[in-house]
Amino acid sequence: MTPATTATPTKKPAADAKPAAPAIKYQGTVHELQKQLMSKYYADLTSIAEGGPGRSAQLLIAGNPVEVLRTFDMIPVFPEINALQLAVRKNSLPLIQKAEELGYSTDNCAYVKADIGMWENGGKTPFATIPKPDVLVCNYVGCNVYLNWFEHLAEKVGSPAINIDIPFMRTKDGQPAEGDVEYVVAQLKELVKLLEKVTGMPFDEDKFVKIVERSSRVGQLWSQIRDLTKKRPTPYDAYFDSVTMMAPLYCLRGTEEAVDFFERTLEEMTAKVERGEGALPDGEKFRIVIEGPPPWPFLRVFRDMFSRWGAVAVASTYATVGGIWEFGFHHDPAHPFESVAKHMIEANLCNRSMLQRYDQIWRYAQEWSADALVIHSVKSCRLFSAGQGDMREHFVHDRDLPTLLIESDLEDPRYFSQAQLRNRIDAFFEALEQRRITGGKAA
Amino acid sequence: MSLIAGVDMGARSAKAVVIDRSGVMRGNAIGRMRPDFEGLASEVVDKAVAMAGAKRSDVDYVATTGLGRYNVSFRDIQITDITTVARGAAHLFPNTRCVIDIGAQSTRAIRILEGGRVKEFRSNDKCAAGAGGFAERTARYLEVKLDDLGALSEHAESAQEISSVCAVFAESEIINLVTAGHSVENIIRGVHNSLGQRAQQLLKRVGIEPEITFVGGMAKQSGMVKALEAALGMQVNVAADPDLVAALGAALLGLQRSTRAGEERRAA
Amino acid sequence: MSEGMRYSAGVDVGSTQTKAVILDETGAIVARALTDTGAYLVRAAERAYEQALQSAGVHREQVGYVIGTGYGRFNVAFGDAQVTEIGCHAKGAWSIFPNTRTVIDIGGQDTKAIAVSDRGEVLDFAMNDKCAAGSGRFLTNSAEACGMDVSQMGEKSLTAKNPVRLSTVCTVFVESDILSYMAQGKKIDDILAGVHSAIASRTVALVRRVGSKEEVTFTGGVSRNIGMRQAIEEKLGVKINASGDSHYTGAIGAAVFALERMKAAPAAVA
Amino acid sequence: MTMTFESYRDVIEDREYPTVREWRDRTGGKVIGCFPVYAPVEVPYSLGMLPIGLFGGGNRVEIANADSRFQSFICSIVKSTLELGFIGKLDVLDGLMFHSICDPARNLASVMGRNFPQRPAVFVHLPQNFQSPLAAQYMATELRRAADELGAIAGRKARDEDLAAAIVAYDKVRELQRRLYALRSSSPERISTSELYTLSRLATLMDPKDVAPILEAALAGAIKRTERPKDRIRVVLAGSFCEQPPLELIESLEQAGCYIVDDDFLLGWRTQRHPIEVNGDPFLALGNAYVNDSHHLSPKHDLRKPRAAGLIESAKANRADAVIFLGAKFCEPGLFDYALYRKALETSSIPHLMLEFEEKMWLYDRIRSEVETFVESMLFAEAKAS
Ligand SMILES: Nc1ncnc2c1ncn2[C@@H]1O[C@H](COP(=O)(O)OP(=O)(O)O)[C@@H](O)[C@H]1O
Ligand SMILES: Nc1ncnc2c1ncn2[C@@H]1O[C@H](COP(=O)(O)OP(=O)(O)O)[C@@H](O)[C@H]1O
Ligand code: SF4
Ligand code: SF4
Ligand code: SF4
Repeated sequence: MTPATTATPTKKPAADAKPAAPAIKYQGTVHELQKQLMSKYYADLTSIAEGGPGRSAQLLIAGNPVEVLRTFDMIPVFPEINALQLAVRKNSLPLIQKAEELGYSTDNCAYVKADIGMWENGGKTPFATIPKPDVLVCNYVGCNVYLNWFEHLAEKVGSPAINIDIPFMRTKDGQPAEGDVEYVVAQLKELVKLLEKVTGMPFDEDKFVKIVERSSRVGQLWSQIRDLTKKRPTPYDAYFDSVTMMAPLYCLRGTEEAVDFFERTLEEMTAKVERGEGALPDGEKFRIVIEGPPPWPFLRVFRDMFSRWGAVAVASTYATVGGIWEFGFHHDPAHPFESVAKHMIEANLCNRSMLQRYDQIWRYAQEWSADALVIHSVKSCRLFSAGQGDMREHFVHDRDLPTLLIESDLEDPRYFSQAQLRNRIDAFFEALEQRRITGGKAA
Repeated sequence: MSLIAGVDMGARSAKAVVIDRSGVMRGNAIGRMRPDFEGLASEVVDKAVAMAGAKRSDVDYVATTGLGRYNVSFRDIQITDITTVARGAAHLFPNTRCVIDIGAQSTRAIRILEGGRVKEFRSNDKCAAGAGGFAERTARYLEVKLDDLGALSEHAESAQEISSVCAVFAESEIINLVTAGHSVENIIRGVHNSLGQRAQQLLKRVGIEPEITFVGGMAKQSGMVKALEAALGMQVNVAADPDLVAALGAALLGLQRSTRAGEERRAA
Repeated sequence: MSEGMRYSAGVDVGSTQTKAVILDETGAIVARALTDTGAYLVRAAERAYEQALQSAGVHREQVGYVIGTGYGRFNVAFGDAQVTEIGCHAKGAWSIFPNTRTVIDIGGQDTKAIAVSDRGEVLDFAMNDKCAAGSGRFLTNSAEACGMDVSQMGEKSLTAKNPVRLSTVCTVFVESDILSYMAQGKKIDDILAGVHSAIASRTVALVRRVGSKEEVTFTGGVSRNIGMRQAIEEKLGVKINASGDSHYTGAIGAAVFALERMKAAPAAVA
Repeated sequence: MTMTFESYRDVIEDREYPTVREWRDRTGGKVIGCFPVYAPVEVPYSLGMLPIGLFGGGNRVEIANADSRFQSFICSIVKSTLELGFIGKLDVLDGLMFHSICDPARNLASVMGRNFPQRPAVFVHLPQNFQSPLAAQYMATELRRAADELGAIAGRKARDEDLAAAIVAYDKVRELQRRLYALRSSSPERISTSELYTLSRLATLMDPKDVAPILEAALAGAIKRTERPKDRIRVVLAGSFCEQPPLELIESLEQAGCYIVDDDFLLGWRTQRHPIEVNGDPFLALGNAYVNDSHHLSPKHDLRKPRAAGLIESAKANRADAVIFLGAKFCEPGLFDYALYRKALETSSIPHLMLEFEEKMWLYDRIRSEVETFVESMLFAEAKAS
C-alpha cells in the first residue's frame, strides 16, 4: 500500500539540479498535416508580399467572418496567429520592446505590441513576410482591444479599414437582442460593398453559399472531434492539441483543404479512441478543463508541467474564441449572411459575458467529466483574465470544483516565472492526488 | 573662502558637494540614508566642508535636490533632481545631449539643450524598477561585494539573459540561474545587460543623441558602463564620481542663483 | 541514542531561508537548523541538513527517509522525494496544532492561505498574485528602508499611534513610499505599523478566499514577527496559533511525510 | 465666489452619496449608478430615476475584497467599484448601467451581476461602426431596449415626451459646463481646475434641475473674480476619461505651475458639443448626437478621423504650451491612446509629459517632481530653481 503521502520520488542520486524532463511525445499525423497546410498558407502570403498575385485582408479571430473574404479570394490574415507564431519561436520580445519604445505601455496587450513591432520591421518574420493588407476588417467581436489594434494599424499601414460592430451578448435571456442579427447582416453587406470596391470583383452569391457550406461541414466535423474528448482516455488534449487544429479552423475554414484536414483529424482521433489510446503515453490521471490562452513562448514547458501529473485537458475555453461549435451551432448555407452574423454574435466565446463563460465551463466539467479547472490568467488578455478571481470563487465555493489559478502571459516572456508556476501546479495536483488516495474530500 | 553646497537627498544615500565661487569642486561626502534627514544632510555638508579645509560658516548658499529636498531646513533653495543632474552632466561634459541616470531606485533618461536645460525626460516604468537596489541585492545573493560587481561582469564569457520586468521576480530568476550552474560573472553581466537595455529603451523614448553622459551610482560599475555602451552602440561619458553629479548640479545652480541674488542686492 | 533508532528528516529550501528538521520514530523533533538560502541551493540544503544532524548527534545512515520541500525542493540532492511547501505547511501545521483548518504561511517570496482537512491534507489554497504582494521580502525591504533589522520591526510597529497607509504592496516601490513618509517627517513606528497593516490586509483577503475556518495557524518566517501576528489577528478577528516552531513548519511537515513514508514502505528505503 | 467649495468637495468624496440619499428621500425616486465613460443619462431620468456617476472609491476606500476577483494588473476603478458593492456603499442604487468601454469594465458588469443579483445591471452596447449610416439608428434601437430594461426597474414605460424633456434638462447643465470650460480657458486665474472639477463631479451626483443653479452661480461668481494671472504654463490634460485622479493630484499639478486649460475629466457626462436637437424621435436624437456631434471619447473608435486630431485641435484652440497625458495606471484604452497621441504631438512639436496615476494614490512626490521638472524646463530659458 502506498501511504497517504504524495511525494514524487527523486531518482537517486539526484545531483542534477533540474528535474529530469519527461520525454513525452505529443505529435501525431494531424500535427504534420497542419504544419504542411500552414507553411503553404504562409508561403502564399509571402508571395503576395513580394509582389505576387493575390490579395490579403486582415481580420481578427473572434467570431471571424472569413467566409465573406474567401468569396473575394482574399487570404485572411489573423494578426493573433502571426503574434503567437512569433511567440512560439521566441521572437516576440524584441518586437514588443520596439512597440514600447514607440510609446505603448507594458500594460497593453502584447499581441498588439508584437504586431506593431512586426510592422516596424516591414512585416518580416522568420516564417513569412506579411503583406500589407488590401483591407483591414475589424470584426469587433467582444474584445475592445481589437478596436484599438485596428485603429492603430489603419494609421500605421494605411489600408482602408472598416469596423464591423457586433453587439455584445448583453440581454437577460442570454440571446441576441432584437434587431442585432439584422444590424450585423446589414453591416456585412456594407463589407461586401467595400470588398467589391477594393478587389474590383463583383460579389458572387453562389460562391459565398458554397463557402458557407464548407464552413458548415468543417463546423460539424469539428464538433464531432470535440465530442471525442468525452471518452476516457481522451484521445487528444483539448487545450494543447486543439491549438494545432485552431489555425486551420480559422485560416482555412471555407476551403476544401479545411474539410479534408478535419475529416482526417476525425479519422485519426476516432481510431485512437477505438484503440483505447490516450493523449498521454503513461495514461491519464486527471481530466481538466483549462481556461485562458496558453503561454506561447513556453508552450512546451507549460504542457510538461501538466503531463508530469498525468493531467490532460478534455476541454478548454480558449479553443472556442473563434467559435463554439460543440453545442450545436454550425453555419447554414440556406441563410448564409444570417448564419455568419449569428456566429459572430452568439457562437463564440469572446462576445459572450463572463457568466455565460461560467456556464460553458460548468457544462464541460459535467459533460466531459472533468476533475478540476485550471485558470491560466494572462496579463495581456483582459478579455479573458479580468475577473478570473471571481471565476475561481464561483467554481470553488458554488460548484465545489477544485480550481487552480496561475498567472503568466500569452506573448510576453517577461511574465513567465517557471518556478512559481510549477510550484502552484505541483501543489494543486499533489492535493488532488492526496484526496483521491484518502478517498474523496475530507472535512 | 566662500562656498556653495549642493546636497542630494537620494533614495539610498545623501551626498554633498561644495564648490567655490569659480565653480570648482572643493569637497564632497556621502552618507547612508536614515530617517533623520536633517541631521544627515548637516553631517554630509560638514564632511564635505572639512574636506575642503574650510568651516561651515564659509558656506554661503545651500541648494538641495532629490526626494528629500524639502527636508533640509538650512537650504536656500530646492531643485528637482532631473534639473540638477542635467546641469551637473552638462558642466562636466559640455557636449552632453543625453543623460542617463541610474540610482538606487530609479532610472531616468534626460535630453538636454546646451547649458544643461532639460528638453525632455522619462523615468522608468512602474514595473521596470530594476535599478541600483536590484544590483545591490544581486550582489548579496551571489555573495560578492558591491564594489566587485563591475569587474566581475567584465570577466563574463557570455551574458546570461534576465528577462523578468519586475525586480522581485528577476531576483528569483537569478537564483534559478545559479542553480542551473551558470557562472556568477555571466549572471552579473546579464543583470547589467538587462539594466543597460532598459536604459537604452528609456533613452529611445526621449530620442538618442550623442554625447551621452552616464551618471548615478550604477555608473561606478565598469561592467554596467560596458553593457550600456553595447546596448547603445556608442561610447558614453562617465564622471569620476558619477553619484555626485546631482549634488554638483545643485551646487552649480545654487551658485548661479546666489550670484544673481547678490547682483540684485547690489543693484538695489 | 540507541543504534537501531531510525529518523526521518525534512529540508525546506525556501527562497530566503533553508530549514531542516529531524524527527525520531515517535515523531518528536530532535533537531532544527536554519540558514540563509543564498544563491546556491544545493549547498544551502546540505548546510542546513548537516547542522541539524550535528545538533541531534545523528549519523546520516540513521536517517531513513528525507523529503525536500520549498522553492528549492529539487535541490535537496540527498533527498528521497519532494513535496511542495504547500502540502508540507499544511501537514506541519496540523501536526503541531491538530485542530488547524486554515494555514497562513508567509515566507520570503510568497504568501499562502491553505484550507486543511482534519487529516492535514490540502483542500484548497490561494497565493498572492504575481505582484509579490506582502511577503517577507516586502518586510525585509521595508525594514532596510527604515534602517532596522527584520527581527525588531514587529516589536517596533506595536508602539505606533498613527499608522500611515501605504500606497503600494509592491516590494519594489514600497521603499519610495517609506522614503516619502520619512520626508514628511512620519515616525518610524507609524511607518512600520503601516507596512504591517498593508500586508495583514492582503493576507486576510487571501484567507477569506479559502474560507477562513478556525483554527488558524500562522507559519513561515514571518510568523516570528509579533507585529504581523497581531495585525492579522486584529483584521481577521480571531486568535491565531503560532509556536516557536512556526518558522520550521514546512520542514516539519516534510519530515512527517518522510516518517509516514518510512514506516509504510521500509523496503523501498532500504 | 460666494459658494463654499469645501462642502461640495466633501460631497464628491463621500461614498455615502449624501446628495443622492437626500434626493431619494425627497422624491421617493429610484437611482441608477452609471459606470463611466458615457451613459445615456437622459433615458433613466426620463423614467423618473436619478442617474449618478459611479467613479470608483477614490483614495479613502481600502480594497480588501475586490482584489480577490480582479488581479493586480487591472485598473483601480474596476476593483474599487466592486469593493463599494461588497461594503454596502452601493445600496443606495436600484440599478446599474454599463457599456462596452474596455474588457475589464465589460467583465465587471458580469461580476457585479453575479455578486449582487438583487441589483440589475443594464448593459448598453454603443455603436462602433461610425462610418455606417446605420450607427445612429442602431443606437436608437439599443437605447429603446435599455429604456425597457430601465423601465422595469422604474415600474413605468418610457415616453418620448419625457425623454425630450430630460434632454432639455441635461442640455442646460452641459451648456453651463461648456461656458465654465470656456471661461477657464480664456482666464484660468478666474477658476481653478480643482474648482471646475468639483462642480462637474457634483453634476454627476445631483438632479440636473438642482445642480444647474449651482453651476450658474459659480459661473457668475468666477466671472467677477479679479485675480492676477500667474506665471504658469498652459497645459491640456488627456487620459483621465474614466478613472479619476484624486483632487489633491489635480491641485498639485496646479501648484507645480500649470494652468490646465482643457481636460477630459468626466468627459462622458459632457460629451455632446452642442445642444441636442430633437425633431421627432428623441432616441434617434440622442443617437445622432453621440455618433455625429460628440467629443472624442477614448472608447469611441471612429475611423472617420484620426484619434489624436481632437487633442491637437484642443491644444491649439486653447493656446496650450504643452500637453500632459495623465492616464490611469493599467487603463488599457488610455494607454493605447497615448501611443497615438505621442506620435501626433511630436509631429506637431507640442511638448508633452506622460504621467500615470491611480485613484487610490495619496502620495504625489514622484509625480510632483516630474511636473515640477517639466514646468521648470518650459518656464525658463535657462535652468533655474524651482
Ligand atoms: N562603490 C560602488 N560600487 C558599485 N556600485 C555602487 C557603488 N556605490 C553605489 N553603487 C550603486 O549605485 C546605487 C546608488 O546610486 P545613487 O545614484 O547613489 O542612488 P540615489 O541617488 O537614488 O540614492 C546603489 O544602489 C548601487 O547599486
Ligand atoms: N527573526 C525574525 N523576525 C521577523 N521576521 C523574520 C525573522 N526571521 C525571518 N523573518 C522573515 O521571514 C522571511 C523568510 O521566511 P521563510 O518562511 O523562511 O521564507 P522562505 O521559505 O520563502 O525562505 C524573511 O523574509 C523575513 O521577513
Ligand atoms: S485582449 Fe485578448 S482577445 Fe483581445 S486582442 Fe489581446 S489577446 Fe486577443
Ligand atoms: S511587484 Fe514587480 S510586477 Fe508587481 S508592481 Fe512591483 S515591480 Fe511591478
Ligand atoms: S480606467 Fe480604463 S481600463 Fe479601467 S475601466 Fe476605465 S477605461 Fe477600462
